[in-house]
Amino acid sequence: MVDVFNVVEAIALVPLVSFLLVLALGNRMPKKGALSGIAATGFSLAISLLVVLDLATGGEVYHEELFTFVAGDGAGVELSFGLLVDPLAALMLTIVSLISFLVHIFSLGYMNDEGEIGLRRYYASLSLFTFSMLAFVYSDNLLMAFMFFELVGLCSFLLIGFWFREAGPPSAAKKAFLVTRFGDYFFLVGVVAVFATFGTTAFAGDHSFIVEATHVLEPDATGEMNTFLGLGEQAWITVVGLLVLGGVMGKSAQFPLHTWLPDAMEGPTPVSALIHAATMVAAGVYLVMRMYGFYALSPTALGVIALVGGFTAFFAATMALVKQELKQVLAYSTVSQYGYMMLALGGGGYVGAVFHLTTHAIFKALLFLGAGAVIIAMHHNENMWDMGGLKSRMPVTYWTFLFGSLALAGIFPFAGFWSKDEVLFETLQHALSGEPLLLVGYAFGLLAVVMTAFYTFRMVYLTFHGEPRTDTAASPEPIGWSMKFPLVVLGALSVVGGVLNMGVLKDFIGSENLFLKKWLEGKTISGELGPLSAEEYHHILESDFAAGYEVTELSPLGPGALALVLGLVGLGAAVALYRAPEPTPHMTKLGRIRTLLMNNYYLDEFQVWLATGVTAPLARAANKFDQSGIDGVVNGAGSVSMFTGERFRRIQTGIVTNYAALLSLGLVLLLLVFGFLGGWF
Amino acid sequence: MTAPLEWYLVLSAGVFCAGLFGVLVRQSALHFVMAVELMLNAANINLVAFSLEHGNLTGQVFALFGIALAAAEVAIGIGIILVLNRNFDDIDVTEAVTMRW
Amino acid sequence: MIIEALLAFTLASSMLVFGVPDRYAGKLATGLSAVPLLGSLWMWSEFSSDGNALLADDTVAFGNTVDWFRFTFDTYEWTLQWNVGVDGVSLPLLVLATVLTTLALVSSWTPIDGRQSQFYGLMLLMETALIGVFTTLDFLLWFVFWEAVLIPMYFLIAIWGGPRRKYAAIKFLLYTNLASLVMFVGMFALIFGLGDAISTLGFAEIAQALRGGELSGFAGMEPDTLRLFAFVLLFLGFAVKVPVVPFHTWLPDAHVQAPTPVSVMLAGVLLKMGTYALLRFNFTMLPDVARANAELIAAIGVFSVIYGALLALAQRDLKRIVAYSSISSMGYVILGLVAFSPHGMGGATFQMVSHGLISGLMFMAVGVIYNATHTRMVGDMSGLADRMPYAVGILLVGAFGYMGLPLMSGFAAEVLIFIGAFESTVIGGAPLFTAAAMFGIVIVAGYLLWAMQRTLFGEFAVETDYEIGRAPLHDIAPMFVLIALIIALGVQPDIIYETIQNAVNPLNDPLALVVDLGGELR
Amino acid sequence: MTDFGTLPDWAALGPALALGFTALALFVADMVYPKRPQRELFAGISVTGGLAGLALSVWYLVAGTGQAESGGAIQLFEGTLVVDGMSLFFATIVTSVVVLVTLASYDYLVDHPHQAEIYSLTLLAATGMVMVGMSNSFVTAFIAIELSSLPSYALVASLKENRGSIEGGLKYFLIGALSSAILAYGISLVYVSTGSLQFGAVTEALSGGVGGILGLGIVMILAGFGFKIAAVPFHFWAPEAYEGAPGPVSAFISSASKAAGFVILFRVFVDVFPYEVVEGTVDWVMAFQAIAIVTMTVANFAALRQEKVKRMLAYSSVGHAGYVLIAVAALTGEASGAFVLGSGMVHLMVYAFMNTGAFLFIALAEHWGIGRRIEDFNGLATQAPFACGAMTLFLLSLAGLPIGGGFFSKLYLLIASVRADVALLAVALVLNSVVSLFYYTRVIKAMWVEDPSDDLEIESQPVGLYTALALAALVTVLLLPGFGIAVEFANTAAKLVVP
Repeated sequence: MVDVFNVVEAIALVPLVSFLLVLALGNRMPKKGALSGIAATGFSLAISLLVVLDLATGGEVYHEELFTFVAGDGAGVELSFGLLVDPLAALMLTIVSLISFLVHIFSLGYMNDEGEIGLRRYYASLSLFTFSMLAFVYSDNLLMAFMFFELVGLCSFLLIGFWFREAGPPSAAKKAFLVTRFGDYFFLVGVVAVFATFGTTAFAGDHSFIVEATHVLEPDATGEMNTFLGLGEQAWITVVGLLVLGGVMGKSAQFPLHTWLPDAMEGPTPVSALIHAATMVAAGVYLVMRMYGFYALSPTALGVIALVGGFTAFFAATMALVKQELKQVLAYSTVSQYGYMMLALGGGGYVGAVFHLTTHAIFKALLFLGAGAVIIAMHHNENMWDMGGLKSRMPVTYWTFLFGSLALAGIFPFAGFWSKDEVLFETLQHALSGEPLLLVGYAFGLLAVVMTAFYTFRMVYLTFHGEPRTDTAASPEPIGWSMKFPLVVLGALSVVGGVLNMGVLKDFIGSENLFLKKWLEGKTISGELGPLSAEEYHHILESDFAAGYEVTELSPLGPGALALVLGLVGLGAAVALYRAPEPTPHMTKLGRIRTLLMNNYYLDEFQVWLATGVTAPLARAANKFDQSGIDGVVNGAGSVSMFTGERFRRIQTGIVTNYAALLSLGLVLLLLVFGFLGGWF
Repeated sequence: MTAPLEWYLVLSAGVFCAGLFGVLVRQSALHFVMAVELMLNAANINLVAFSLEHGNLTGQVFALFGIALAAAEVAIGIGIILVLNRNFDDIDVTEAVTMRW
Repeated sequence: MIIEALLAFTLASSMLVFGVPDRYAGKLATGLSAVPLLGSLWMWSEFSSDGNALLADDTVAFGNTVDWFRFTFDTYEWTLQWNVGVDGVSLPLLVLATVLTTLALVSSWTPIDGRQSQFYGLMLLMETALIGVFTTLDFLLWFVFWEAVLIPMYFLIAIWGGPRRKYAAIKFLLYTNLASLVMFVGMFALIFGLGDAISTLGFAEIAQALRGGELSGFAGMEPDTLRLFAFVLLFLGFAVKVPVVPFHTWLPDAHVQAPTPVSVMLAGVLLKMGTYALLRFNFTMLPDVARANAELIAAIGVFSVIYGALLALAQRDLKRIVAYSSISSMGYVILGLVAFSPHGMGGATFQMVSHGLISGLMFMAVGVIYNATHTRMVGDMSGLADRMPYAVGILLVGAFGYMGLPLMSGFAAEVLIFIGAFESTVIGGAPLFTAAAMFGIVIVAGYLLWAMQRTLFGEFAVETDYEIGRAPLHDIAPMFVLIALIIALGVQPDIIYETIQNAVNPLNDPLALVVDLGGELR
Repeated sequence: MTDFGTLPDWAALGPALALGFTALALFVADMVYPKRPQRELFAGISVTGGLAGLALSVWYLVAGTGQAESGGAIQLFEGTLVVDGMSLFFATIVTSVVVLVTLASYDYLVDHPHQAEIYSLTLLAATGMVMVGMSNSFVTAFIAIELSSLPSYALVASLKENRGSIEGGLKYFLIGALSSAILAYGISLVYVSTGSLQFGAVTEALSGGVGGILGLGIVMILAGFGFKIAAVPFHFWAPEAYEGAPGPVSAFISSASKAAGFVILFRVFVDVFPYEVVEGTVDWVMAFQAIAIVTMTVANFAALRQEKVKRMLAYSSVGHAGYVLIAVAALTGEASGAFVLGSGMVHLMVYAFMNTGAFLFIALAEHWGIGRRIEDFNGLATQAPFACGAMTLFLLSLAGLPIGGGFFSKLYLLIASVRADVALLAVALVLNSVVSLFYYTRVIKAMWVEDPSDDLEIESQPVGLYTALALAALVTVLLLPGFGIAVEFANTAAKLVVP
């Protein structure tokens, strides 16, 4: 069999080719370029699966430099592009290409059949999006990661603003780019700092900055690094870590930079699915996983991550409780779910985070595509209060959507249950050994579980159950196979996804059957995964020179049961409240609080104020100063000269006698001056 | 008998200043020219007097040249004053002020 | 001799173009300008020397030196030379100049609708001067071309410019002329201070003498004082050209009033003259002063970045926005130069080229939109993407290039500058300066996206009663060329960056200064 | 190199003689055709004479007559006349101006009743100016100055029906007479205290000590020269005279006569009253520094707001007197005399061409009768691109942009003042040249940028004026690359004068 790694570059490059093709002659292509996109992503998916297979059956981690970006000429640092395909990357590649593949197919129904215009732009952007994300995933150094991170941002800008003729989408696109840009600013500072500190930004290899940092902190300090601003080594590492974290919080929509994500719903729904499940938002969390060994060195950084994650999970869930638009609810649930992943990462639950990322990718994509189907059926009306009773009219959508919801709510035995449980459990494990920050995060997490289940099923019931509340709901537009197929696939996956890592039952099935854990620990591959393996991470986490976490041994069953119960409580509440032919909007009873939640705690207003209320006036002031102050001086010099000129001309009175007088005066003046100087008299 | 040289200097200075005074106060072009002549002659006084003192003729020669040039100057001057009179119907030097500033 | 040939040919062709009837001028000039373009590209392909032309001998490529006239003074006798040649710093800028000129000429076909022969003649005249500026290596000779640039520029703005063109043109002329004279005084103070140490006014000789510490006092100033004095005068002189805040106010007026192709040249090449001169004079000849005052200079650069970006944020005229953002981008160059670290100087030089291309692209795109809508005001138009997809697409590309989107040259330049500045050992507290400057990338995204959203997207509406149609091919084509270049340099900066680095890296080595004068070396 | 054994010494006066005899020849020709003026003949004679003078002076200059390498200055008539590099250099300037002006007059005087007189007066004045450069004694100097002045008065007033011309002539004459009186008195005082008028002898006599009388004399002489070069405060005649005079005449006196004033000023102050000797009594370097700064500032700023192009140029020429004065103002102990003086001389050389050209363009405008205000020039380039191109060239070169020799000569003066370490001088020069750039560009803007008024159109393209313009422009441009040669001559010539 041909070594799959010879073509691994193609995973990202093929979508790029498709992008160029569509861009060049999209309008002349069948389905306006959809097919080429499908083909490309399908190809990527195939290769990724082969890679996974290979790694699962004792292949080797693939790490190689592709080309040199800036040689540095011996004097400066070298900037280069390279490939790193380890288990984590392979898994992520598969997820991304899978979701993207399905989204392409779904788009056939969602965009083409609806007769949208500008499809060439749409599919070109989709392909570029896929390319950027895939390249980001297998990039082997921080700089390359940043570059494709930015490109991902660009594509989301293009796709969110796809319907540029309306007012909303362009503004949402701008917001998305700006807010993430703000995060990326810190990220870039971080990248530059890493360069300046370690002279390299490689993730893997014997001299990756992660390894260097570890060696520096190890008791027998063998590594080398520069520190700046007179900070100690661990402190500086923390600073760098937090800087990079800025980018993560922007892209993964963590508080307080989450505001762009709900607005991003302005984009076509398939795009939302892509952004939320696998690409843009996932990128942030993936970055933390990618350089987890680095974060593991700094307890402070981890604490911040956990706290931010936990709080976001809770905070976003509260807002999801009251939303009326289908996609809004999903959007906030995304924010909340990524909060979980951050919580896990901060809490030392590397495996759990990856697990949740995987399952979430599946069921969230499913939910969005389902929502997309509903939206098509409802003629782009997203308000859940105008729906109801769709259950009988679009069964496929209903059942798949239900599975997705159960997964999201974390109900046994759906995928979400296993992963969310892993997250909470691992956090608790480390929290109990005296990590107050983690404990707080864990508490937030638990609260969020209830609310998640609640708003999920509020959504389900409002949408599908009861009586149709509008005519469109009574006779929804039927949807085609191209939309059903992805739903079915994802539905199936979200049922069985949990088998990857049934951590709760590890006492029964034995930890050798925790496939994901083994996978990430590099047990399946031949050769050592070394500093990239989950084992190594835990080792670092628990060593004193680094985070210094300790594990409190306790059975996973207890916490698992607790989470499940809470979930069921939330679910039950939702069912109780909204299981009626004509459900009543209970949330209005919340009154003030509801308004607050509806307005997302006025955070958007706050950010808008930062822009228009602070920056803009400042700019105007600067402009005024520039025009009147600086330029005033310049022009003032001109007018002064003019005035002087006017005065000087007046000396020339035209009367010759005055001339004679002035002449003699000048002479006398000279005489006097030199008389005194020369001492004539 | 010879007068002390300083007297000559004083005299010429006096004449010069008289001329300058005339230049400054007289408005008629003719008077102006006359005043200038006075100043030139002041120079001549010095030259002649000190030519005696220094015992060389340079001064006197220059004085002669000076007189001749003064004559030429007056000639040109009169000519200009004539056309001035023709164009401005007056020889008042302060009248001709079409060009100023 | 190739350089002489280019100069002579360009001059001759400008004279020729002055002569031909208006309707042929455009095409003819464009055709003629292809020759210097190809010539410079040939030079590029043949170029093989490395090192900095000012620091070491036999680093000059295509060099040629002929005695011009003697310049006797007191006991000194300096020979003024016709002294031309290029190295890794000047060659990229030379190519930039020729490329941009040709493209600008093509982009003039539409907007320039009167007195064409004069216009194109002047453009070629300016190209001649620019070639001269980037290839001459003798101070007085260089100064001839440096000043000569002003003449065609004045006419180009004053005749073909916008409503307030006369004001803008004269402001530009007087301001830059004053600056040049100030700089000239400073330079000659140095030259007199060197006295017998030099036998010509060649850059290399002056630079080596100064770095060799052969400066003796002049006019009652101790060598150190003289160095500082000269450095300040030179910096002032070039700061106007760059422009560095607060000497920038001529720029927006000139940019806004000038016709599109002229703005392209102005932003693309003329501003680079300033930074090029800073690099050649202040940072090569008097590095010790620069190092001693690194924090101050860096602060000036950072301030230019942020202040320029803020000003851009307050503008409504698309052209003004781009103009002010040029100030910002030049601020990065200053920061990179003063870093005296491998990627700092190189990145700064790379940024000169990159910004030349990107700003050229932006001005062309705005120009195309202006040709169609006859307005540049944000708010007078919206939803243009609906009617002129190509122009808008290009404008977007340019905008993202300005924001430093990866895989475009702007990103490479900026990230290199940032790395260089961050790890600079010369600037105290370098990380803070760098971080402050980097915040510019957020503001730039802010105002550009704001302007894009208002003008390009939303429902189509234009305040003017003109028929908005797609732009003709010859308006679009040059921009595609620029995009290709920008992306090429963004994906593989080493195309030119290696050459640049070879030339600037020697400047970073403090040991290259034989003795330590004026402030301790850091 | 010609060996000068072959020619008698008096041949060194060649340039002056050529001009003088041409003047006489013109009188003769006029007598032969008293009634109908012979334009071609008169113009032909004068141009030929001018060319002859020019040829001789250039030849001598190149051959090295009176230069160090060929036995030093040639003294004639008991050393009352001297021919050396400097006098020949200025003879070259004057004669070239004469050629240009007479060429232009051919068209300008087309229906003037007394053409021969004008030509001959021009040539006589030119003779005087050349003689000024050659004079080596106060006597000859005074005579030569008068010989150059008196015809100039007449020339300025030569448009008898034109009030402006008369007024200008009158003012020029009155102030001139006053100044020459002052000069004469100053000279007499020098005689009083030294007992001789021959330059060499005076210098020797100085060694006996310098008294107040002499100081008085020196200052008055300075004033007299100040009138000739139109330096503030002795410049008041200049704006009116230049504005009122016929175009070619303005060109002539603003370029040649100024040059003549400067040559004698250089000679007398650098040579006769050596700084180190008279410093104690009259610190003339300081005096010139003050005068130079005041002159350039007052003149350039006054020029800012002029409406009439010609008057503006008049002020600019006053301003240039200020620039050239740097040549003596920068003669401080440090500076290299040869270089500083040479810079002044070479600036006068370049100035002679660009300034004459500019005034000749005004003459052309007057010939076309398109008015004198700047607005009247609006859009002129659409009608006469060549002439306007030439004018633009002159103006930019006057402003010191690198399109003509003016660029280098001004920079040399700047270098000189930097070297002399007179900060104020350098600052004034920089600021003023920027200011001047502004008002020069006003004219350029009018010609090229503004739209022509409807009634503007040019009927003729006079050959003489155009040739003159073309020549002036050509030389101005050539002086940019060829600046080295010019400055070589200036420096060598200056070396001989500077002690």
